[in-house]
Amino acid sequence: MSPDLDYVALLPEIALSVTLVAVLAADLLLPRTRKYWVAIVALVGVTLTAIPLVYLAIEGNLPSVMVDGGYVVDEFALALKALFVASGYLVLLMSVSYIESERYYQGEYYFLLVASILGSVVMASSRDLITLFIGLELVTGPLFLLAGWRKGDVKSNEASLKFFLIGVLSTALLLWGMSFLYGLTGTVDFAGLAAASGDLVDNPAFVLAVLFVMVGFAFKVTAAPFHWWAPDTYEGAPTPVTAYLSVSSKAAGFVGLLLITYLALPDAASIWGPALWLLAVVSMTLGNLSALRQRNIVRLLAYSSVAQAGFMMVPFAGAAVAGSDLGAAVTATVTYLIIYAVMNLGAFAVVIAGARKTGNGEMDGWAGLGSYAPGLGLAVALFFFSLAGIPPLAGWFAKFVMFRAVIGTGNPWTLALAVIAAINTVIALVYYARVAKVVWMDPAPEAVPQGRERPVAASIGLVLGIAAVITVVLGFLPGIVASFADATRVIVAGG
Amino acid sequence: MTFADWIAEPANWAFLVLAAPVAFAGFRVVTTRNVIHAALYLVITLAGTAGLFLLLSAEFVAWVLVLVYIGAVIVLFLFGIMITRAPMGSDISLDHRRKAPAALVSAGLFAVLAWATVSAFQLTTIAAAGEVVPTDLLGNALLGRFVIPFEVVSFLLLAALIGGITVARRDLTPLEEEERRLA
Amino acid sequence: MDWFDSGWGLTLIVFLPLVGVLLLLATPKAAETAQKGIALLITVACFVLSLVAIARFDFGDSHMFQMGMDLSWIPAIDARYHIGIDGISLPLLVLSCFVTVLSVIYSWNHWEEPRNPKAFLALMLVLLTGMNGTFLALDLVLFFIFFELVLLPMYFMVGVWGDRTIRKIPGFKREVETRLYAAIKFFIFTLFGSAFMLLGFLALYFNSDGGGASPTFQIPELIQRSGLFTGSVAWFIFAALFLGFAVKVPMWPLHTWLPDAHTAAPTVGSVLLAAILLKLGSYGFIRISLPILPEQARVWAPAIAILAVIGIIYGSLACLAQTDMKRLIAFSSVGHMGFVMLGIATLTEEGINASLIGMVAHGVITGLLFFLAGSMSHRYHTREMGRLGGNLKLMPLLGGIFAFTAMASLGLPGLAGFWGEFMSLLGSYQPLAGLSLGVFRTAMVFGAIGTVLTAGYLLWMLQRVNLGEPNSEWLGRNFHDADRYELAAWVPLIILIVAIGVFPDLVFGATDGAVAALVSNAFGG
Amino acid sequence: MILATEAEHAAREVLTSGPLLEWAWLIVAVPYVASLLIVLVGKRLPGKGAELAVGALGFVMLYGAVLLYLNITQGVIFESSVTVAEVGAFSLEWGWLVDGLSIMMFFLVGVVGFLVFVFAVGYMRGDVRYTFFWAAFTFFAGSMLLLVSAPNLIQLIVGWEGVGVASYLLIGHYWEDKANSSAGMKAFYTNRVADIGLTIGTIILGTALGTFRIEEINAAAGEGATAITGVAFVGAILLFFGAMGKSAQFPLHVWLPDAMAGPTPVSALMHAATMVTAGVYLVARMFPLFESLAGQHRNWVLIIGSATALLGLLALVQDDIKRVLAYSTVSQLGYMMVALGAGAYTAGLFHLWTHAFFKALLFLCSGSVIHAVHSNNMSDMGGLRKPMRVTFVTWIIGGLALVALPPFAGFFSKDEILAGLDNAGYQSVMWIGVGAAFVTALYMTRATALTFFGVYKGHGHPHESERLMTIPLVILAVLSVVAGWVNVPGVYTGLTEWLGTRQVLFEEFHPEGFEFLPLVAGLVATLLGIFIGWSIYGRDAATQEARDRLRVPGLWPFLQHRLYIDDLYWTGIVQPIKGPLARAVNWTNDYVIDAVVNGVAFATTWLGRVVYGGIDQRGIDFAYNGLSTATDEAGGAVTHLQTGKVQEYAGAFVVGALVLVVLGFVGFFVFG
Amino acid sequence: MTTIQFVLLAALLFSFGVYGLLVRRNAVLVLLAVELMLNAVNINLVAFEATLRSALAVGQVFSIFVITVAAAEVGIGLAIVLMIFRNRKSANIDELDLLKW
Repeated sequence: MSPDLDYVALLPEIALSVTLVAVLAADLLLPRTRKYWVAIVALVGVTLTAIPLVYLAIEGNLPSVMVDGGYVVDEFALALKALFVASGYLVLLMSVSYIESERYYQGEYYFLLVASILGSVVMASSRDLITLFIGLELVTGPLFLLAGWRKGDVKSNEASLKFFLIGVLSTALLLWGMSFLYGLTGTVDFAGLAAASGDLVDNPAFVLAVLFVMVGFAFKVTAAPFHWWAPDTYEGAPTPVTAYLSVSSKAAGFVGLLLITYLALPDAASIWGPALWLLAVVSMTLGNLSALRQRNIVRLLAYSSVAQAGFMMVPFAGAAVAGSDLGAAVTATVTYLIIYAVMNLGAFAVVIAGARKTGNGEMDGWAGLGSYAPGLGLAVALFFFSLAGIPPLAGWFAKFVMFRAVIGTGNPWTLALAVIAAINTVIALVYYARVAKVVWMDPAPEAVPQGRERPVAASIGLVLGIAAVITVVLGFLPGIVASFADATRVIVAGG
Repeated sequence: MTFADWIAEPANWAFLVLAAPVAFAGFRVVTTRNVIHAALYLVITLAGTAGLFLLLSAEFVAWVLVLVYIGAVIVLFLFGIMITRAPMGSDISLDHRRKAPAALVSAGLFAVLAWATVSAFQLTTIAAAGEVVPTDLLGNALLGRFVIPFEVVSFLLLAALIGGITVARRDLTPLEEEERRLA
Repeated sequence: MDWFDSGWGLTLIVFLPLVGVLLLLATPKAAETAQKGIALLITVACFVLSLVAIARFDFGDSHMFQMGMDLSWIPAIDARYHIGIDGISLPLLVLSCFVTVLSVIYSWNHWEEPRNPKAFLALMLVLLTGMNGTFLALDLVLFFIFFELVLLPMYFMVGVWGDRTIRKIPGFKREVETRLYAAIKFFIFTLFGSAFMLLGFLALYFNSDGGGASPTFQIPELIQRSGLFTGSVAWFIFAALFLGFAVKVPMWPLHTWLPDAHTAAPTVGSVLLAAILLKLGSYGFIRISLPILPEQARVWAPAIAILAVIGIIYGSLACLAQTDMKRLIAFSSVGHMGFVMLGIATLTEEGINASLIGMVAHGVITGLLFFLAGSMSHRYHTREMGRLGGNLKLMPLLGGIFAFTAMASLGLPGLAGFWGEFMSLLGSYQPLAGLSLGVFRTAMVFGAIGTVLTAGYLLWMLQRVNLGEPNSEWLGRNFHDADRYELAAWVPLIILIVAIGVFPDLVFGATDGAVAALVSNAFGG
Repeated sequence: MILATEAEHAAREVLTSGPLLEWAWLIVAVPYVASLLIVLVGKRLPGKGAELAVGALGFVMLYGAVLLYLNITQGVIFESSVTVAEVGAFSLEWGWLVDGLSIMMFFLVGVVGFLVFVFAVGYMRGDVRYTFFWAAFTFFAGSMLLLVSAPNLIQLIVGWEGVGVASYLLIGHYWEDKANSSAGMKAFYTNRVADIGLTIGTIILGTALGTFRIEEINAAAGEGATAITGVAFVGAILLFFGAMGKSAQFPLHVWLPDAMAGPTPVSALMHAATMVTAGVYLVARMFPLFESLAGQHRNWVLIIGSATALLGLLALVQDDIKRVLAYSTVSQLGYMMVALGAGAYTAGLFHLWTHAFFKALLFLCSGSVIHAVHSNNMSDMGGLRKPMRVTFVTWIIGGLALVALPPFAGFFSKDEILAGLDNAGYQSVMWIGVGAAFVTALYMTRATALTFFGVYKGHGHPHESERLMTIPLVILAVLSVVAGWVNVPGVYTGLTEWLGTRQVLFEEFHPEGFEFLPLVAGLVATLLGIFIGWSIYGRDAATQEARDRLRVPGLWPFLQHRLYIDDLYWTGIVQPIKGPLARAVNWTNDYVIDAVVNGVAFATTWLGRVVYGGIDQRGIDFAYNGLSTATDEAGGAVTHLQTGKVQEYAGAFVVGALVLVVLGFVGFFVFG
Repeated sequence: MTTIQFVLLAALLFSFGVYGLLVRRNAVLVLLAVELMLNAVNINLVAFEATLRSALAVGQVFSIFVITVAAAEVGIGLAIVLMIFRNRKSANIDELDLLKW
């Protein structure tokens, strides 16, 4: 019995796998002085992955359902794969100058990063618990190691260990929940779960299972109070890895969350809805309040990403609590995710470039950056205010769809969520604006930091350019991402 | 089902014989003050688990467990213990001083898990000494229905391997690197 | 001119400044003349286009949205690029283009530290896009975008070019630079309001689907469906919109960002803030709150009137305690906008017309006052009224214009400021039938008392700044009187102040028809 | 007794159109244009702008004279309006109204203004802000003309406030001294308070009738239209409140003495033809409104007017010659108001007319004196009758007109007022008027004695002013004599007719001849006043001792005086009046009314500080900032949850999961 | 045999694992505790499989995956521990608190 696979639909995964092997081979074959070719191989490989993605989007015979519905390539999956590949590409690009500048293991670095991308691409198509779990582990596993990639730096080590320990703890809880789901329904397929879960909502074990699964994904998306690892890890890890963690890895977590909730457990909305509501509120509030006090920019972005995770959960939580259309909520969340990915990657690219320019990762060290590096200063303003959701930068649309998803229901709890989110938007502005303030309004220090004359690396510049253009264009014409995300309504449950 | 009914079933005798050491060893893994002992207690737990798997007609999984865990993982652990020069003998400072909150948390966790379990699976029974799940069934499942995670997990292992080596190995000092380049 | 009438003219007015921004970004930093030239060219072009809009505007149909266009924009959320102009927005649009031109002229040789004309002018142009867009938008989402678009430029204007004195802030432990405190305060307050405003917009959208129609963000369409918004839902929607607009106006007690922002902002920033940005809020009330939620407008009107009157009295009293000239002018805005809001609260044709002319007048007058205050502090390097004095002696021309403008600001009949105050009092004597006469007539009396207080603080300011013998510290200093650029910026405003005062039809001619239609549609009056 | 009736009016062929009337707006426009031109190019002109100002006023005078002639010969009623905006139910209009009343005002402003302007050319020469003075002065006149030509209340307000702001500029002309600018502010401010009444009154009346047109309001009021009867009383009272401010009626008169801080020509114009007469004009203009509600409001007007008339007492204790005249003006305005309050329309306006001439004359004379001695204080004057003959003679003429001795102008108008009061049954008020006449005579005698008699006490050698200044004095002196002859009961009552040409007619009382009681009472009071005044001040006004004695009346040394009758007068009449009473009034004025006014100002400022410092900064702003600080502190607190210990994170993680699950259980299995 | 008995045993082991994770200072011992937890999940899966007897023996398949992943995790974990030990000469995880607040 040969497995029921559609190799055309699997082309993106195959392309990434080939890239993985090629990276490994290149790393083995190339002499130490030529290691930068590894980066090129990885970049080319990931770029080439776009070809089958585009092909499938245009010509593909979608949806393609494989292995008895365990693996589905539909428009939803394709959109998310594109997101993962694109953001992975940007992270790779960001890594080039960062990795080169210190004594890192380049070949292995790219290998692990591409492996993680592969994991997220697999997750997007997974339609059973096992594939989802394995995909998730492939996303996370390499990241445990990448977080500690600056081996000589104790902070990086610490980041790695904290990430790892909390990661396995959450894996254990997730698995416990999944095992119960299996034990209660006898199936791991989402379709099967969806069919069986309706009768189980009043079963304590089911409640427990659903909530444990939620906790597992809450860890991934850094939802409070399961976010503890994130600030420390973000701060300690190499910055491109942090960027990846805060974008792709978080997005993967959201994809998992959406798949489980929307496809597998739609009838259990009364269980996970309130839980998400709570997580959203706590994440927004705790993340924003904590971010207020941060002086380290990466750490600030870490807390910001906790808060953003809260915002992203709002549509889904709201729809679940109010019992309204979950599909619209999925669209909203995915829209938010896409916009967030662009602007957050931009923000991290700025952090890398700015840290190089100022020789400092603390906010105070960035004082007056705008006066001697106006382009970079502009980018700071652009991305941080976009994160704050200020029009006409793309972030407004993310916030807009979020509010739009919750305000229509008329449910008091949902409205409360909207109000809390609105207040949090305001709190968030304070710290985002503070970065812009430091960069543009504080006087530059007298002593000239070392890197001030150094130009921004071309690869970082490219990332900045791409992200900036997208941020501005999406700000004015958000219809683009809206139609992109709208395709996500077309989710095929598989099985 | 009363306790008498339950105890009357021979398989449950076997269960008790296996479960008691599993539980005890599990307890000792997290409480013993000797590092090496902890690893060895884990071996006992895993071995007992393998036995339970046999009891549950999961022959293949049982042997995988023995092979992978007792054969490989524990050895890995022992190496880890030795390399990190963890204190070999019994050592009080292995644990934090404030154990009570941790105990409370885990007790609470157990209570929750147990209550959920009891209320959900009160009446489900397992056919004693049921038919052993055939290995070819598992093989077909792994390479058919679950072929994709099966392939993907190989990347995970590869990544863990390569990444693990990279991370764990001792970096050359700049001096050594220079020597190496010259050689 | 078909292209103009079919919406491209107005589109050009909105987006030309952004083109200007791109051009500016392309210039080298040192080419200041080129930068100023670009900015002037663009703003003048916008102004000319707005004049063309006046010429093409059909005043007989001033209640209709004219010269607009309606294009698909974000289909996913039913948001459309829908713009158009009617008698209510026309004066404000022209005002915003006009004041920006003057601001560019004034900026020609007035730069606050750290200079950087390129960035400053670029921010100004972005601001212009935001302001024009807000006045033209007929889609709630589009309105929201433009409404918010002004935040960033103003934040940076205040924060970068603002006042660097270090102040002790009540409630704060540390002392901070005024500009930093003011910039973020402005930003937070406005964002707070607009976050709720957005919720209100969305709620409008979702409640607009009665009678088988699909929900919509289109303002004209929503006005048609105003009957759908009833009950407590509508109350909450109005409350949310109120928060958004009231912060911007600003209404008491949400006003505290305003004195700080005005005081800290660079001259041109203050001018634009006072002249245009504040109007976005009151415009929002007239364009959105009243016609779409007429039932709630009746419910809220007394509250708005009371707050407006508190603002009038309170702002005037606060002015009397100021030692900083700019801050005094800033607080005066609280009072003046109180009259504007009082006019709106009456829900009558007279009142709303009053608020519109009040907006224009306040824009022109207070804008000019800020120009003058800026020029003075530019010369004296202080705004402490205790140190000033005898300005009229040192700089007769500038002092004279200052005195004139202060007179205009206190609502001297015959000048622009009078109509807004008088007509809003008139409106509040006889508010819309059904509104509490007691509340509104009390409001009228207090408003009238407010006019006295207004005169009080403005004359007091004049006495301290303009009159008397110059302080000994200025002896022997050579102050140059108003220069060419300043006069070029100010004289048109002076002319406008007199022109509107003598011939209020300049504003009423456009607004009256539109307001009449609004009132009769919304309140059946 | 003649009743001016509609029939009688109809008998006259009233002129209602014609180019002269259609171009009458020039009367308003010319001064304004002149003012603007002076601002723009005045400094470059040879006369520094004075020629434009004088020319403009000359034009007004001529035009006014022509109109007056037309009015005398045929009567004129003309109204024209240009709509500048339609707002809701209202039209906003600019227009001009030409009828008996406004023509009288045009002429008054033109003549008095022209003469004062000519005087000022000499008086102000070499002033610091000569050109600006002319601009403001012309603007002042223009605004007054705008006010009196207004066919609607809004335009009236515009002119009204224009007058106010011009007075602010002119009173504070020497703003280098803070006291002067404060005086200007006080004037403007007090007027502004009164304007609340005017504004709200206008709003109420306008809203009730849907129009701001004065004649329509008057017509409605005259007919007793239902639309207006409900609000007419309140509206009229509010309008009167507005008038009280401009016309310096008690207790809003406080600004007027301080207004003497301005240059003397300003005082002259302000007290004669412009500004202070605006209130009287307003009441006269709206007379049908007031009249239709006779009784209700009359007492108000009468009480206020009487109180104001008695304020002349304050003139008795002033040293500043201009302040003496200022209080005199206050008192005379009281007269006019009383007349209007009693329904004696023509009498009130007649007094306005005569008063304009002689008060302008008196002020200009005082200006001439001040110009000569460089001081306002009578203690620096004395004996000036010799060096300043023209000034002295004209002053005496003006003074006689003021104290109302025949055949000077004031006599006729005052007599008509007293007669009107008597006729209308307000005898008590008439006696107050008589008392006021006595006081007037007293202080005028005092001022004359102290200024022109005795010995010169100032510095330098005063000499007569230049021609440019004395010629206007002479002309005004002539007018002060003849102005009263236009309405001599039983002889010629032209003024009654001129004033009678108006659109809305009403009935009023006109004495046919002199009536005995008012005539005699007035004359006796005046003569008594002069006699007593001269007895006290005249005889030895030269000596320091006398003034000392006068200043401390309680310490009058009995034996030093040969005439015991003096003592009798003094202790019996003068002392009670001059001493305790006057001082009481003065004290009340300084410590009660003025203190209230200043107190209000102070309290407002204080309130401002409280509002700003207490409520805004420490209350509202503090609350917002406190909120922000609290948020920040909360941020600090929650951030410290992040201890950095991974096992604590793990613990929190598990606890979080447990809490979630337990909440889930509770939610599901406790609350269902 | 009942399902409960196995799941309760698993719950017990899982709780022990959590306890170990929370109290152990030595990183390697923490990893041991983690293994205990993952093993508990395996017991669950196999027990459920025995109860349900699904067509594809999904429970067992799942447990094989879990075992594999656990092995990978241990590898990763030990690598990280070794790296830390190299830098700090100690494997006590409670000393790692450079990153906080």
